[in-house]
Amino acid sequence: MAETLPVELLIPCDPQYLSVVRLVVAGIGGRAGLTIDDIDDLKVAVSEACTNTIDHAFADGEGAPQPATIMIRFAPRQGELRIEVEDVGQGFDPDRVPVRPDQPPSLEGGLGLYLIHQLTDSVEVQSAPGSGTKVIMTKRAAR
Amino acid sequence: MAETLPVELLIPCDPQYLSVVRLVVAGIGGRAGLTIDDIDDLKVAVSEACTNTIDHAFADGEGAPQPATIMIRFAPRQGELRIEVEDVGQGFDPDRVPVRPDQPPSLEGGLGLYLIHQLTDSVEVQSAPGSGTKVIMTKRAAR
Amino acid sequence: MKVQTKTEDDWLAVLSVSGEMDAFTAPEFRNCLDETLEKGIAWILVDLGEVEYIDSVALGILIGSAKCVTERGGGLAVVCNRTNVLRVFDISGTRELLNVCQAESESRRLLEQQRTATVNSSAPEGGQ
Amino acid sequence: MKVQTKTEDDWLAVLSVSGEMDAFTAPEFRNCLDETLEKGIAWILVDLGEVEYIDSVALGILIGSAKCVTERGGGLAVVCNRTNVLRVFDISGTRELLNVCQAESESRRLLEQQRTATVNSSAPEGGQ
Ligand SMILES: Nc1ncnc2c1ncn2[C@@H]1O[C@H](COP(=O)(O)OP(=O)(O)O)[C@@H](O)[C@H]1O
Ligand SMILES: Nc1ncnc2c1ncn2[C@@H]1O[C@H](COP(=O)(O)OP(=O)(O)O)[C@@H](O)[C@H]1O
Repeated sequence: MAETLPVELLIPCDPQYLSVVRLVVAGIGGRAGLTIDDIDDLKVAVSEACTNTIDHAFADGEGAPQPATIMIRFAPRQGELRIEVEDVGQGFDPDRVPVRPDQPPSLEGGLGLYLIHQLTDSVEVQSAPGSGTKVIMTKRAAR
Repeated sequence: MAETLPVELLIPCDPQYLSVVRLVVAGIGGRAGLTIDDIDDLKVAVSEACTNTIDHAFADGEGAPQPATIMIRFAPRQGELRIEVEDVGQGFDPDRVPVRPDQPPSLEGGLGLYLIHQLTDSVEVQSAPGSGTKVIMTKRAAR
Repeated sequence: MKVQTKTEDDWLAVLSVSGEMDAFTAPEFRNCLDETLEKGIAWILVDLGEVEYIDSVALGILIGSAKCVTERGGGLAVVCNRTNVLRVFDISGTRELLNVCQAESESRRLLEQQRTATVNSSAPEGGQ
Repeated sequence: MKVQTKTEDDWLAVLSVSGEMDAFTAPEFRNCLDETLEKGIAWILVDLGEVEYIDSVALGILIGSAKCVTERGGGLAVVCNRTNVLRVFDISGTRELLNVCQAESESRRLLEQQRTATVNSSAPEGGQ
């Protein structure tokens, strides 16, 4: 009973399923003991990561595998919920889109990763051109 | 645009995730144009199929793969929602547990498959001893 | 799912359930019932007014509970007026067995009548 | 998400939004705004009182809308009092830019003031 198996959700790269993803965030966040406020934060963070996949991962259809999907993995643990959003799209160099945690970015774009950083307790972006993207977010339950 | 890709949800064989499955049924059923009543029916039907996997698929731990999970696949189509609940457990012979659509079974058990038949528009049970189980349910949107 | 228990007039327990009653949560209902039985009360009104969902596991637990209280000389009635929940009672053909009523007053009256009948029949010569 | 548009006093349009405003639904808000602009109205009060969720795409569309109405000599203010939605405005630093107020009366007054100021400054010699 030390660790629970993750719940996995696979959706097409289509914004109409973002609301379904948020329902699952709410359901599993509740089971993991997160507060309503924490769940609200996670809903935005996870949606942003999914929207990034939809907008950027298969940008011009090139390199898009058949079919283009988003994999979201929910791993509730002792006192925290870890969520991974993964795609096998074109990837990017995370060092070239640095997020400054201290100030909001220009409003012309680039808000997504900033919100993800602000709304979770820890974020890791694993990506490289040509090899897909995985965003790993953790939210800890307040005690 | 003829057909949408399915949404897939993978949960551990654990009743605590049944409510998450129902949230997804509600979210996708809404997008597929089902009424609230139809969605309520589907919630019960899908929960019953998942509960069967939890109760019977890996009954005595034998043959249980590591890890034991339930795969739920949601395929919204023109005017209907098709949901598959699949496990790689021990399976059973569907002919030996016949469901009589005309009358409720004894109340000592055996209610699950009966409810699934009553609450959906069509059901197919693919199973055989030793080779896992797949229950395919379809609910059509009323017009 | 949550269950609240309230004892009335020393003979009746009202178990008010809210939320979803499924394979994960329904066993908790059975625990609450058993606590009530341990106090010597076997007349049970199960108020499902705030229950949004039940499935076959919940049904099974309600049926088991009804049998159990009957064996102890008591009775059980269910209050429910949500269409989707009533539908599960109807399809499974358990509405009569579980004394499902749509109004609380109705199920209360039903249990009172059953109790009067039981008391009268079990004490025929002690009758006043 | 749903949007209801109501025109008031020939100069102000109130766009009342409900539901979730995300990458799927927010473009529909922009459509409603464009319809209003086509009618020649460029003062917009966006009532998010019934909105449970917004994300960066919705923010981007609100910011684009604000720019657009300003270019046409109008203005935009947002009404919102849900904590989780306000939080997204705060973190993104867009509360001022979008004239976010917690009470409708406040945002209405704000737009009226801006309009008076605009009318006065754009017609300095026609002043009475
Ligand atoms: N899943 C992804 N696949 C490819 N590129 C991505 C992905 N996620 C983010 N990026 C890159 O990182 C940049 C910054 O993302 P973000 O902060 O969300 O802002 P925005 O989406 O508004 O550009 C994007 O413009 C894109 O180049
Ligand atoms: N996923 C499954 N894996 C193995 N056996 C199953 C599965 N689903 C159903 N069964 C078999 O079919 C029988 C009837 O199922 P059901 O109608 O749901 O009633 P119950 O679960 O109350 O027995 C079960 O007792 C079990 O033997």
